[in-house]
Amino acid sequence: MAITKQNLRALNGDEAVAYAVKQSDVDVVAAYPITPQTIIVERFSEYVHNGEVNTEFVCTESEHSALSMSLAASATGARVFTASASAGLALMHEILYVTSGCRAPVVMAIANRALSAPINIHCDHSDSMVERDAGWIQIYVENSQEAYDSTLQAFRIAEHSDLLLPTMVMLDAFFLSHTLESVNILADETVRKFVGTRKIPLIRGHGGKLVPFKLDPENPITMGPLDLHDYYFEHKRQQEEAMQRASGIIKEIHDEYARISGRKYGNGLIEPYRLEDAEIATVCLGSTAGTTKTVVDQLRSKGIKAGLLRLRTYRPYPVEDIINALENVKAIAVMDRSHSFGAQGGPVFHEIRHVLYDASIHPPVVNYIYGLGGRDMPQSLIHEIYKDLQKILETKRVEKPVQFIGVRE
Amino acid sequence: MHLSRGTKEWSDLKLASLQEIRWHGRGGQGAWTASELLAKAAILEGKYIQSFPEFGPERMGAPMRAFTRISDDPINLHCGIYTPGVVGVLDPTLLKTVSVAEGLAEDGVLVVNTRESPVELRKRINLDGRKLWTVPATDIATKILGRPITNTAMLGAVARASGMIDLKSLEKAVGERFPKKLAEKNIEVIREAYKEARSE
Amino acid sequence: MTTEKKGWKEIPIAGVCWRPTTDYLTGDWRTFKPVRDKEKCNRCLMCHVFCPDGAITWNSETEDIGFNYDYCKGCGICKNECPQEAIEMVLE
Amino acid sequence: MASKWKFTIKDFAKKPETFMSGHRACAGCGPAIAYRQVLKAARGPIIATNATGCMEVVSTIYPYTAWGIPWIHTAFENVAANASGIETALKALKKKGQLKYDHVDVIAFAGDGGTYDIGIQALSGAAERGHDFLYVLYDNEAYMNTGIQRSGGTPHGAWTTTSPAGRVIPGKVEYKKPIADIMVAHDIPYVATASIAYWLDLVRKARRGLEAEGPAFLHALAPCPRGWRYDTSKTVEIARSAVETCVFPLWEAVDGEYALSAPSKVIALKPERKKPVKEYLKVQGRFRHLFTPEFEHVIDEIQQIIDKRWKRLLKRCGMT
Repeated sequence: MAITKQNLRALNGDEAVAYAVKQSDVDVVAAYPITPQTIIVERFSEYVHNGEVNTEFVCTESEHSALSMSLAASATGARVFTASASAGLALMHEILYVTSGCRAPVVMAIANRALSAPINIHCDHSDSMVERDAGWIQIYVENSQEAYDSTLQAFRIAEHSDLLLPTMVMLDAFFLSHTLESVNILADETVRKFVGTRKIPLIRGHGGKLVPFKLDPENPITMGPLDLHDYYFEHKRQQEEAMQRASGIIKEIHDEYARISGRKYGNGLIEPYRLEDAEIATVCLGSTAGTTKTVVDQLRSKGIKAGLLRLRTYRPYPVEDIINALENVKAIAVMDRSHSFGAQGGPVFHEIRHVLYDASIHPPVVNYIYGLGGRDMPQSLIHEIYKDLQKILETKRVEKPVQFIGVRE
Repeated sequence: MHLSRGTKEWSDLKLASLQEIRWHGRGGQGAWTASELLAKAAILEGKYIQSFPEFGPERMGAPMRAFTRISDDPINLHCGIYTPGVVGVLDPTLLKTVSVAEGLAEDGVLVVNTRESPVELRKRINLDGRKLWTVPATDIATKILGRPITNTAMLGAVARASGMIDLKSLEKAVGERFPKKLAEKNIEVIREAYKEARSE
Repeated sequence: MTTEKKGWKEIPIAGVCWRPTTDYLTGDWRTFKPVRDKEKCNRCLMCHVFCPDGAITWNSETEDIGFNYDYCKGCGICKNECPQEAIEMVLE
Repeated sequence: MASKWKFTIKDFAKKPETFMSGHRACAGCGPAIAYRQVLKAARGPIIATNATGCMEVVSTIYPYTAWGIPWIHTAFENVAANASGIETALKALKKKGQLKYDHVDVIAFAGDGGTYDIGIQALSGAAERGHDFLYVLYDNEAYMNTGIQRSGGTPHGAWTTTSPAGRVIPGKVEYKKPIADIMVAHDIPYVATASIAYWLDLVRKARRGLEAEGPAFLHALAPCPRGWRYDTSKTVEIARSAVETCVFPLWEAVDGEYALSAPSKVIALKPERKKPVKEYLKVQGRFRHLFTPEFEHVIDEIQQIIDKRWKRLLKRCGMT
C-alpha cells in the first residue's frame, strides 16, 4: 500500500481527535464537557447538527454516566467513543475497571489535566497515570498529528478480536488540546478501509453455544455476573493475557498505519531519539518530549552525546523495548509530569527503575517531577537536567535521586 | 539559560527558520483568532505552524496573550514563548499594566494599535532598541467593520512590520474563516492596516 | 498589582487564599464608564442593586451614591436600569 | 411561615458586601448580581459552599478571594453534600457546646450544570435527609465556565457549543428540566423561583429559605451576556422579560403549597399582560437562528411549552 493522498490542515489536538472520530463511522458518542476536552465534543456536535455524521451523540449529565452509557452501548455492539479529563476521568474511575472487565472496546481521548484540590485546568499526567492499573491500553501522544493518527489506530487496537480492551489516547491539556498545529488528514476512503467497521467475535454463550459477543435478543448472553472467589481470579488472569498480547498487535497496527500515512512513532510502543550512542538520556511522555528533542539537537550540535526515550504506549508497559533502548546509556533522568505522594518519585521513575533492575547494566537513574498543573517546561530547564546528568557522569555520584524542577522554593 | 533568539546556538540549528510571535489583547478582543489566522496563512505558504492561547479563566475584558510559531521545519517545541521576534498589541490600554516588550529579541519588532506615531509612543513606553511600529487599528476596524475588533487590522500591520507573511496568504486564510460578507470587510481592514502601519 | 510570586515555603497550606479580590482592580477592563447626572438622580439605588461588581456604593453620611471606578467593568446595566435616565456611558 | 422580616433598599445598600468587588466575572454578569442579592438576605453568620462553575472560578483565583465569609469548593457534583457535611458538623459541635454561634446560615451555590445534571443526586439526597440549608441555583442555562455547552437547564431551541444551530438540527432539541417542581416533589419546607430583575422578591425568598427549618431551594434566573449573546447592559432587562413572557414565572411553594409571586400574579389576573415569547427570544443571539423561514416553527414550539407549563402552574396555584 503506497502512501495515500492526504491534505494538510491547521488543527489543534482536540480538533484532530474529533476529525478522526468523524471519519471512523462511530455509532455512539456519549460525553460530558470538561476543559480542556471541550473542543472535541463541540466540534463533534457541529458535525452531528450539520448532518455530517450518522452517529448518535448524547450529552450526558456526568462523566460517570458518560462512561456507563459508552460501556453499555459497546456491549450492545456499537462502535463507541468518548472523551474526558482530570476530575471527569476520576469520576469514571469505578466504571473504568468494569469496562475493561467486560472487555468492551471503548475508545476514549483524555486531555491530560491536573487533579483538584486546588482546582486547576492545566496540563499534567496525574489524571491518567493514576488509572494505569485499570486494564485500559494507554497511549500518550507528543503532538496533534499523533493525536489524529493514534485515535484512528485506537479503534483497530481496541476492537481487535484477540484484545477487546478499551483504549485511552492521552493528549496534553493546552500544549496539545488547544494548540493549532500542522496536521495531515487521510482521505475518508483511506480511513474507512483502515478502520473498517466493528467486527463482533464469537464466544461460548448459553449452553456453550458459539454466539456473537454482544447483547442481542437472538443470542442472549449475560454480562457482568456475580463472580465469587472461585472464578474472579481466573477472569483477571485472562485480562492480563490479553494485555500481554496487546504489545505485538499495537506494533502491527502502528506499522500498517505507517505504510499508508508515511508516519512512524518509533515502533509504536517507544520512540528512541538519538539514543544509539547516547551517554546521557531522559525518559519522557507527551508533548514535553518534543521540546526535549530540540534540546537534544542543541546538545548534539555542541558534541554532547545526549538522547531521549519517549514512551508512547504506557500500558501495556514495553519492558524489553525499554531495556534494549537504554542499554548503552550511562546516566538516565526520568521526567514525571505527575507524582506519587509519599513515594520516592513519580510512577514513570518507579517503572523505569524496576525494569532496569533485571537489565545487565545499572546506570544511575534519577527523577525530575516537572510541570504539575501546567507549569511550563521550557528548554532552559531541560538543559539543566542534562547538565545534572553530565555532572553525575563526571562525579559518579547522585546527590538527589528525586527533584521537583521548576517549582518556586 | 534561555536559548534566546539571535544567539549563535540558535542560528546554526534548524531553529534558524523558527519565528515566534506573541499577541497581547483582552478576553473577547480576538487576539487568539489573530494568532490562529496568522498560522493558517503560513500553512498556505507550506510552512509548519503552531498557534496557542495562554489559557486561564480570562473573562471578557481581562488581559490575555496568544502565541504563534512559524517554521520551515517541523516544530517539536511544546512550551511557552519567552523571546518572541514579534509582539502585537491589540489594545493600547494594556501598555499601562502589561510589560508587552518583555523578552522581545534584540532584533525584534513591537507593533502597537494606537493613534500615536512610533516616535511619540516610544517616549511613553520604555523600549530600548528593537523596532517599533504603530497602526490606528481601532479606527480602521470601527470604520470598516463598524466594531472595534482589532485582530485582523493587527494582522495587516504585523505582516507589514515583520515581512514574515504576504497579504495574499492572510486574505485567503481570512476568506476561509469568516462568512463571505464579513471576510471581504476583514480583507479590506487588513489591506488598510498594511498601508497605514508606520515605522520610526 | 501582581506582586512577586511566593515559593511553597511561604504560602499557607491547602491552597487557602490570602488576598481579597478588592486588591485586584478590574476597572481597566472597561471601554465605557458610567457618569451620573446629580440633578436627575433621585438616589433610588436601582443602580446599586443591579451592579454585578458592587461598584456603586452608598454613603450614609452624604446620603448619596458613589461610582467606584477601580472595579466598574463598564457593563452599562446601571444606565439601562436607571428609572431617571441619569446615567450616561462615556468612552474612557 | 410568612417572614416578619422588613428590608428596604437602604438596608440593602447599607449592608456590607460579603461577595466583594474585584471578582473576575464578565462585565454584565447575571449570576454575580444574584450572589450579591442572595447574600444580603442572610441573617449571618454564614458558611457558604460552591459547586465548580463560573462563580466559583471568578471569585477564587488564587491567591485572591471575593468571599468575606467562610467558603469551600471541593468538586462539581457534590455541593449539596458539602452543605450537608457543614450543617451536620455544626449540629454535632453545638450539641457538645463547642459552637459559639446560636445558628449559622449554610448556603450552597451552584449553576445549572451543577444542579440539573451532575449535582442532582447529591441535592436529592440532602433534601431527603432534611439538612437545614439554603441551596441557591444560579441558572444561566449552560456550562458557561467551560465555554457555553448545553445543560439540562438549557431551553429548547437555544444555541450552545454542544447544541449548535446546525443546518439539520437547530439548537437544543430537548426541553428545560423543571428542576424547581422536582424539588417541590421532595416535600421540603420551601422552594421558590426568583429573577434578579425583581430584587426585593428575590431577597425576601432567600430570607424565607434561610428561615425555613430544613432544606430550602431557590431557583434564580441569572442571564449571561457571553453565553446568551446579548449586550452586557441588557442582563436585568432580559431577566425581567423572562417573567413578563412567562418563560420564567415567579412562585414559591411553602410545604408543597404553590403560590404565585406578585410579578407573575398580575399576569395571571390580567392575561392580556402576558407578552409573546418572541419578544424575549429576539434580543438574544442564542436564538437568532430561529428567526429564519426554515426554523421559525421552533419559536412556536417554545411558545407552546411556555403556555403549557404556565397553565399547569396556574392550576397548581389554584388560579384557574
